[in-house]
Amino acid sequence: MDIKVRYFASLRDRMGRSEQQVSVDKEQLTVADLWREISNDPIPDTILVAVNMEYTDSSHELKAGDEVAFFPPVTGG
Amino acid sequence: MDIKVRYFASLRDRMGRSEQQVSVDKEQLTVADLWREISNDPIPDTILVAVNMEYTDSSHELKAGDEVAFFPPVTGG
Amino acid sequence: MKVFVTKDALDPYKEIMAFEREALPAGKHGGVVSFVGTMRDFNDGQNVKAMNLDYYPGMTERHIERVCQEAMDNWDVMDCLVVHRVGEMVPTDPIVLVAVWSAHRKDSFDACRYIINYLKESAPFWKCELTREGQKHWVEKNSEDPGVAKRVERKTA
Amino acid sequence: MKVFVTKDALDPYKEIMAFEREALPAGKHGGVVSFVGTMRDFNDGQNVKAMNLDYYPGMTERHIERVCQEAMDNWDVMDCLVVHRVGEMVPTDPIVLVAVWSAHRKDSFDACRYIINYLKESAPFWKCELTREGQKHWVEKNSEDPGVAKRVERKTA
Repeated sequence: MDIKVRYFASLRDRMGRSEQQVSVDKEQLTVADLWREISNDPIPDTILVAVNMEYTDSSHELKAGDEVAFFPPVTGG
Repeated sequence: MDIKVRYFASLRDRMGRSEQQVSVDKEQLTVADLWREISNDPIPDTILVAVNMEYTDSSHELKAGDEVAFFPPVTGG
Repeated sequence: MKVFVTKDALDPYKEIMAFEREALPAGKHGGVVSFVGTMRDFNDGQNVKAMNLDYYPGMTERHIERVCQEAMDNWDVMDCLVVHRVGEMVPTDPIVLVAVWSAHRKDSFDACRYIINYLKESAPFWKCELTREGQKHWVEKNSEDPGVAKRVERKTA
Repeated sequence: MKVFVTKDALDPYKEIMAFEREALPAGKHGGVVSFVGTMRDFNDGQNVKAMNLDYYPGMTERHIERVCQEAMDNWDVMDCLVVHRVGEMVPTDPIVLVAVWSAHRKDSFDACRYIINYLKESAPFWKCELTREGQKHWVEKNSEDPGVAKRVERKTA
């Protein structure tokens, strides 16, 4: 399945990009699985995740076409 | 003693004027005494009084040059 | 602190911007809370076309200033501005503006609410409705309290 | 309800007046409470010259709109406007505007405070300080809470 992945704030700097398309040849994929596809490091403790712009957690089951965003804790405006 | 008397809102309409100078040939004068000089009616229950722009009551002892204002309960802005 | 009463049409946001430029040091306040009160349509009495607001020049300003000072003593507020319209006004006219600047928004909110509650409930103003036939009707209020006793309530209202 | 995020300089009172003209029926609201947040001087770090505020286009607006809707459901509010600046900004720049219209001022105050508390504490924004030497420093916040758990506190804060 194809997933669009986005990074914000310090995580964008760390990942060296603001977004990427990830294609995974699997039927089932959680957010945690996705993270293993994009990074060799463990998922940082404080990192938040949103799927299709809604907060969720790393056990969330993804479906094709989802937009997944990883970002540090928000600071407010 | 000379006293400046002012009326506001419905009381101004009722008194037919917005202010008047009252000269009273007395050494001591309360607000209640002053009212008897200016009106034959008893002082209306709800009427508020201010002397020199501070709220007070009818027992207040006046002195020459005071500005006394009578008005109905305030409605706020 | 600036408090004034005016018979002229009120442009509230122009007043806020002008006061902020003149009176506030740049870069020190974190925010400003403002309340702008507007004259509503008359609900009871289709016959009423306008309102005339009476006040006691000198006393009205003095008592509003005192309440602004109370607000500045009670909360961590940098400055405040109050402008109140008087005289004849019609629905949609802005009537009153309260603006409070502070470093922290909680203080601005509390102080602004305190001041507007005083203005709306206890400040020396008298409302008079004007009918289409040209008659005056003074609004009556069953309150013997000129404003002092309500202070505590205003704080939490 | 109108919520938008902009990289352009923010003229908050112009936005309030324009929205009131366009969206509010004349003579129905009794008042509008607004909060305008301004970027303060930097207290810690004389070396910081500006701030860059990052956001998640689409998600940020969606979550702000949701909180505005909560405010409109919880209080008797006629309409509300939120404008938030993002990108690079310097001290004295207006950053955020919240304006809430209602028939009764208490509802406007409560709803406006609810919305700005959300924006300041939990909305999806990320602050980055920019030093005079051109370095970036992302502000860290020790919060695992994306905003949901603080709802009740915000109501009374």
